[in-house]
Amino acid sequence: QNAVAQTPKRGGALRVALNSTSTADTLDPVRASAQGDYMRMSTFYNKLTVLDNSFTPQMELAESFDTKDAKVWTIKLKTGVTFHNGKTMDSADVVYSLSRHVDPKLTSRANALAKAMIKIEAVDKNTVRIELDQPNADLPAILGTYHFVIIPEGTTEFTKAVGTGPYMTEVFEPGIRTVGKRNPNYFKSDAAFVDSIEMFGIPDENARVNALLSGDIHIGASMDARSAPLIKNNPALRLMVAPGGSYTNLNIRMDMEPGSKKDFIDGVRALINRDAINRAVLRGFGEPHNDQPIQRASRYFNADVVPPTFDPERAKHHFEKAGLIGVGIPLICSEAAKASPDMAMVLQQDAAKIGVKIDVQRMPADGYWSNQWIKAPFHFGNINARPTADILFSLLYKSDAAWNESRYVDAKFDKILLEARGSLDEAQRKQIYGEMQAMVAKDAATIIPAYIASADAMSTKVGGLNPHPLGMLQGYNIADTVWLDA
Amino acid sequence: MNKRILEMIGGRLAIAILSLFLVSLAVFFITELLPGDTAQELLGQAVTTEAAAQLRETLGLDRPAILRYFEWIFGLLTGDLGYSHVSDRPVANLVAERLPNSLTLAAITMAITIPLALGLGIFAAIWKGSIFDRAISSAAIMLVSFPEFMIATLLVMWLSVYMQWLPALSFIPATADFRTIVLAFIMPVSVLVFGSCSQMIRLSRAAIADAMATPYVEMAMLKGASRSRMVLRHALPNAVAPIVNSVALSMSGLLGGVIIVETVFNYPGLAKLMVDGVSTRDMPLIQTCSMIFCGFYLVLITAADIIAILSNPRLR
Amino acid sequence: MTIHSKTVGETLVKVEDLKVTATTDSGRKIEILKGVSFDVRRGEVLALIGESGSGKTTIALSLLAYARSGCHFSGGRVLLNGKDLMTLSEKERQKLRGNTVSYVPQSAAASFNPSKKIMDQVVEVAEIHGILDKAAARQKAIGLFRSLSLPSPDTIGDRYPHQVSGGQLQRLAAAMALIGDPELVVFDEPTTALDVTTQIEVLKAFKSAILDRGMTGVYVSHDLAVVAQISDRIIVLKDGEVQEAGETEQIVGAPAHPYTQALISAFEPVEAEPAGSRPASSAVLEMRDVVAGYGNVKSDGKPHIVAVDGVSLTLQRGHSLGVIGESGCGKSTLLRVAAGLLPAASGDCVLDGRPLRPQVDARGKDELRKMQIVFQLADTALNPAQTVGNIIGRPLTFYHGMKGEARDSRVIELLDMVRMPAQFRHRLPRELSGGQRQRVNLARALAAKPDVLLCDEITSALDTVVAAKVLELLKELQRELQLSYLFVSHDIHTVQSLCDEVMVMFGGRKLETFAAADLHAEARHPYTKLLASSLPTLDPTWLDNLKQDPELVRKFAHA
Amino acid sequence: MTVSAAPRRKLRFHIRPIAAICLAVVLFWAAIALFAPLLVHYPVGDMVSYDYFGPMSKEYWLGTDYLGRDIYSRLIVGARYTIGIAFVGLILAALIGITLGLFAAAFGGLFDTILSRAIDTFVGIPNLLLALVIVAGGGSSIPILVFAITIIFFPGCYRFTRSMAINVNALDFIAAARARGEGHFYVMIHEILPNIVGPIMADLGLRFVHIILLLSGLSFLGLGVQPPFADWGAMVRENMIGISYGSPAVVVPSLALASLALAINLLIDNLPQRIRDQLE
Ligand SMILES: Nc1ncnc2c1ncn2[C@@H]1O[C@H](COP(=O)(O)OP(=O)(O)OP(=O)(O)O)[C@@H](O)[C@H]1O
Ligand SMILES: Nc1ncnc2c1ncn2[C@@H]1O[C@H](COP(=O)(O)OP(=O)(O)OP(=O)(O)O)[C@@H](O)[C@H]1O
Ligand SMILES: [Mg+2]
Ligand SMILES: [Mg+2]
Repeated sequence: QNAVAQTPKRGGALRVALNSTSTADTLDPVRASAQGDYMRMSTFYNKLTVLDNSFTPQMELAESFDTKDAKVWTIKLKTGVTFHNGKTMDSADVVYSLSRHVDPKLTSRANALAKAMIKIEAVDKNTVRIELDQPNADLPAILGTYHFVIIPEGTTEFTKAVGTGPYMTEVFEPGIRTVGKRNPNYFKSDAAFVDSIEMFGIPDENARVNALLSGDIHIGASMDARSAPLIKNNPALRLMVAPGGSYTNLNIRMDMEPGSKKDFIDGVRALINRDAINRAVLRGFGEPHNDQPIQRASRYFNADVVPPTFDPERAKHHFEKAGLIGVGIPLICSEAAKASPDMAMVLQQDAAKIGVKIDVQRMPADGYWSNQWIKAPFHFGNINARPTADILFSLLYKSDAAWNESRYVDAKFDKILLEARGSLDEAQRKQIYGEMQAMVAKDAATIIPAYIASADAMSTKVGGLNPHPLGMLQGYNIADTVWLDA
Repeated sequence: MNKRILEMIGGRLAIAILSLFLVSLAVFFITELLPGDTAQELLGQAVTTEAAAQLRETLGLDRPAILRYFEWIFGLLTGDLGYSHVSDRPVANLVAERLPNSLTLAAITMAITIPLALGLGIFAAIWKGSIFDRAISSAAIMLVSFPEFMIATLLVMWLSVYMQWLPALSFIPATADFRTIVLAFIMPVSVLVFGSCSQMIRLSRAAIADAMATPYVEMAMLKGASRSRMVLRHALPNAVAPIVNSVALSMSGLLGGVIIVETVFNYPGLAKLMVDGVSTRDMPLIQTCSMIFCGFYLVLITAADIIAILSNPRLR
Repeated sequence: MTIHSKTVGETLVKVEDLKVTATTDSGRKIEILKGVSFDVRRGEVLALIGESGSGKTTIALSLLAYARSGCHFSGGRVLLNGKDLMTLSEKERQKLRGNTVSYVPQSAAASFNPSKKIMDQVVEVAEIHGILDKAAARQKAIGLFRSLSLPSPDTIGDRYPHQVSGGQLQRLAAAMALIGDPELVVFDEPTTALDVTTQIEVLKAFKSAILDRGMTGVYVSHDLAVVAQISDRIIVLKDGEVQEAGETEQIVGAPAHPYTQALISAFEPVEAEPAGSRPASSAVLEMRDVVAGYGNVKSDGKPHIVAVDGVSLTLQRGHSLGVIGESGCGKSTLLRVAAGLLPAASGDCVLDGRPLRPQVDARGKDELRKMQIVFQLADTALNPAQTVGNIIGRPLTFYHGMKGEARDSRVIELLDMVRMPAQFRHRLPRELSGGQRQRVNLARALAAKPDVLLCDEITSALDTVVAAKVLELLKELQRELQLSYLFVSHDIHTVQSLCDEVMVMFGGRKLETFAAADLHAEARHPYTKLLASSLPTLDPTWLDNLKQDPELVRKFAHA
Repeated sequence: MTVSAAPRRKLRFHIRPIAAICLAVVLFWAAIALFAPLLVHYPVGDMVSYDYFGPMSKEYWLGTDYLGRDIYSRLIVGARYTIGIAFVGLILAALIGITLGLFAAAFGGLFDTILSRAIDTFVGIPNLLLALVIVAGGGSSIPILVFAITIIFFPGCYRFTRSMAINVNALDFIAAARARGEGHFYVMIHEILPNIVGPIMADLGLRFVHIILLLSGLSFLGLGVQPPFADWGAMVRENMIGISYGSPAVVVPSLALASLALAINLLIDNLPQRIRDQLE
């Protein structure tokens, strides 16, 4: 922890190992979908805003965001920012960059969010106006998410990233490595400390730990709990645990058997041993949660919503009422939903003790999202951290949302969701989001036992990094702040 | 070289080409059977039926398999390895990045394994029944009895983590000097050498032992030849065919069969590329990699066959 | 008394109470040589004779201070020029081999390295021992080739072993043995693998080579007649022990030991009954214009390799028809065609007046039953994984549906028929001797109750004494069961002693057929005469007096 | 011709001590696999202790693993998976391979040529990759693993059986059976098979080792037997981190794996000479 307090040093070649890599690796913002892609986005490009530790947007390439109705926004850009190729960034580049996500032909991964921008236009060289289909106070936060990086107008080739970011592409080999060297003309002065950053994937946990132990790499992302003691015992290494990141949830479809029986849902809720899951499954790399999607770190978190207690007796009572004692209940899980097989095992063991038979069915990770998730009556899912409460609620709980995992339907919920979205009044938003958290925790049949922490291991020589609720490696954004103690 | 030899070599080549064609059929239609497809994998969590269907259409995946097969084969013949929609790059580029790595690893391994294994095998045969022979044979058996990943991991534990002599990754930094490169190759090559050596030692020793049991070697002995002369001048030339065959077989896995080594040492080779391809359902990539592996196998086996033919004086 | 005059000098080799023990896989020890003693004097040729497995090769190799792997010297001494070979170091042994003592192997074809040129192998001895430089060694080798009357002596050395014939290879092996001017040459059955016509050529070459050099030799063979031509003294071996030793004349003319007597008597050809003395009956098997061979059928309807070319024959019921000819002339192929194992390309087989389908699958069970084939090598003709009882019992079950008790008692009867005790039915083939195996082979054929037996060289692999017993048995069975034999052999004596009629084949064609008793009658085909005259007799002067038409020999012998 | 006429006595197999020891090891593991349910102390999936990578103790004979599960019990059940899957896969591969091999040898001709060519194409694809593709396609369930093993290993069995059978098929006793009018099946089962079972069994033994190693390789890549169950390879993998603590969790299954593979290899290497001769 010492290094963090010290002042940043310049220089050094940083080597970072992520936990995945594939030939699908990309530098194209519309295609970015994996952790490595997000890392590359923040290393080579900048966005209009960045999200801080409480998900509050801070200005990056934008100077300011202005709106009266949350529908039409005027964005002033910073001046004098240049791309790696020497071109000066202006409003045309922003319009081009954002419009690519709207274009259905480019099948942007952020299209669901971007398509709300029905008009994106340059007012002058340094001003952009965006019109939304309906009011949304979160636009500055949305534009702070991974995809909305700014590229020069007309870019279609992405074998090299040309951005405004702290590093410039030196090597990009999908599935192998990405190397960036410091951008000498970076517009932030007190940032980008190391000379070069090399990123690659070591999917095998052991290999990652060994590489760290042998000093081959400086940072190993996303360590498993079982490696933690090893890292903690090594004086040359430290562990950075970020409590948030993602959660694995247990979904019961309320429009299907057996979820259509309220008693089944209540029974399962009482049978979830949050303590055991945290201790045995997540080994402390988690944070018990209260069945709603907003993280503790969020400024909107409602601490009054308490998680249900583990109570096998009550659960048994409910299962009896539902007539489900001794009946085999299939539960679908997969490695694709992190830790879900282990959680399923815990549930299965507890259920067996009260005579409830849960058939854990482990599905292959391949195709899980298209074939099992949401479709099965009783299954696990996994949701990555999202920057705004609005995104989480509208994506996962709104009555007509495609990803409404438990088919939760509540007209009032839908109404206040829109209300909060359009409101520019922080206090009102906080109140509404608090209320919505209580609603889904009680009524939606999505059980969120814990937020899963992400833990990155690194050499004690690495400085400048802090846990971020968006997940590992400071929310995939280390390039600005990281430095090496030679 | 006479007509008969040319005919036989021609036959081998024809068989190799036929096999390659059969392989292409098998590869294409087996990959067709994989559940899920590129469209679904590309869209990930965001998949919906309509979106997938639309993407499939843009990617041309909705056309009949036969048609796509012939397009693919035609492409291969004209040097077009296909386009990976997953990575949005031509497969040729992807392969070009990895193939040199894989070939380097395979070449270094071969360069060490073949002389080492044959040498040990031949000496074991010369001194058959001696302590040396027994030690070599036992070592060979020990090595084939331990899973590759165990050997690899133990090496890393010992040489990298504790001793800190060698890097744990064979992933050579972009700015590596010669020394770094050599150090990086030591462990993966050792693991591969261990794996392929033992097989080859056993086979070459057996092949020579077979030849040693022939009356003409006994005759050489009765002419007063020393044991090494018997092995080197009489047995070895007649054991060329089985030895070359065993070499080819042991070496054929060095491109595609090294997935464990590539994983443990994080070496960017073709095997991992193909495994990636499988998990992202990148069909053109899987198909091309499979073809490369089978092609490599066929080249080696055919070369071994041809050497065997050429080494047979009855055909000269 | 030997015909050729040479000076027989002092003792060169002295073998005293030599014992060799072999260790089997199961760790059991077997004494192969149980104390053998003899002397070889300088300038003489000593013959070792005995049945297969009697230890001849073992003795021969011990003269080169070598015991095959699995065997070791367990006692006695072998003195060469007074030096005990058993006490030599491996280095000294190497120096001895090829240089002082050299070896001519039984099968030169197997003893030449297939991947090296002949010349390189012949001069290797000189190279190993540093006797001569390369060019001189080559010159000497060419001289030897010439003196062994090899064709084109200057260039034959540049060929590979597969490019010369068996007889030539055998002589080349002799050249290889002689190049180091050894004091002692050991010949290990150097002519056994050759055709009779070829054997004569090789024997002649050897004999003159021996005479020219006044060499000391040890000549190993199982054929008394061959040995009689070339040796001064003979030692008779059986089961690793010396039975009798003596001058050639004495052994051949007046054998003292009962075993030697048995050997000699087995050698005497039994004159066949005149064909006319047996009533001619109906034909049981006829083959007409059979063409058969191997490989794909060509456009002219003939196979790629034609092994049998337009052969016709008739076998009378209760009679035996002998087929003779040199190796590779198509005898076995003919039998395989008859048995349906190799469908003829054209021509017919007629059994009992009814034409047979060419393919065995297409023939009826009863047709198959009537004609049984007995193979040459009993080793491979019996399934090593089945007991004798099962082997003989299977045709009983297959053709006659016999099971259990009935089958068992019939197996015992059959064993009895071939003079074997009943308890042998529990044995596996490898637990039987060669002669016993051949009997089982025969009993299996008899189990089918056949009319015709197709016998493919069934006595060729057996020792003379044993072979004579099997032939005797065949005759008895023919009398008892009215069997007809189609009997293939390369040995004219065997055929003559068993058969009523003899057919001579050469190069896949039938040359002639005649009554066995008339073999020596005039107007025979010249090749038949050559065959008949090429068989050595026990007369030691036979080889020297032999006159053969060189034209004929060139035409028919492949030496 | 040098055929010995001397009567020979039945050769008894001489069992070398090392072979006996190896046989004992193999039988030991086989017995463990067979009687696994009777031997376990705790259900395999139960997290019996919060002390992960626990040392050997009275309750947990071989310590606990990374999740605090009893290694002894997992090892016992792991034996079942490792040996069971490999064995079933091997049996299936052997059944298919041997049957086809015998057919090819007995029928010969075009049937043989086509079959051999087709099967040869399989051999060109590296084993582990083929397994990966199959497991990726079918999901990592036990039937799929067995299927993958079958697919991967039957060509080898086929080729071996075929080459052995073709040698036997050329011998005269087969011709004798054919001349007698026996059908292909009789020839295959009664005449050819008994003469090649020895080497085939030995070959299958070697293949068994390969299968075990392949399975452990698959498990190492996370595609083998799925949790909470585990074969030995998976146990090694999931506890690999424990190696730094010298935990029995990783040492024990490694030793189990190596002991079984080594025992089988050595056993085959010390087989009676007669079978080995045919093997080479
Ligand atoms: N390595 C060995 N291990 C065990 N027994 C052996 C070995 N070599 C030879 N024998 C046995 O020793 C005996 C004598 O063998 P040898 O080769 O000397 O006989 P031979 O008289 O030359 O026979 P042939 O005429 O068949 O060549 C035979 O019974 C043979 O089976
Ligand atoms: N399977 C085969 N394929 C090709 N050619 C063959 C085959 N079997 C035999 N031949 C050839 O056919 C000819 C006749 O062979 P066959 O076996 O009938 O001779 P044989 O007279 O029985 O000789 P031997 O006395 O040596 O047994 C020979 O030239 C031989 O090389
Ligand atoms: Mg012999
Ligand atoms: Mg023949």
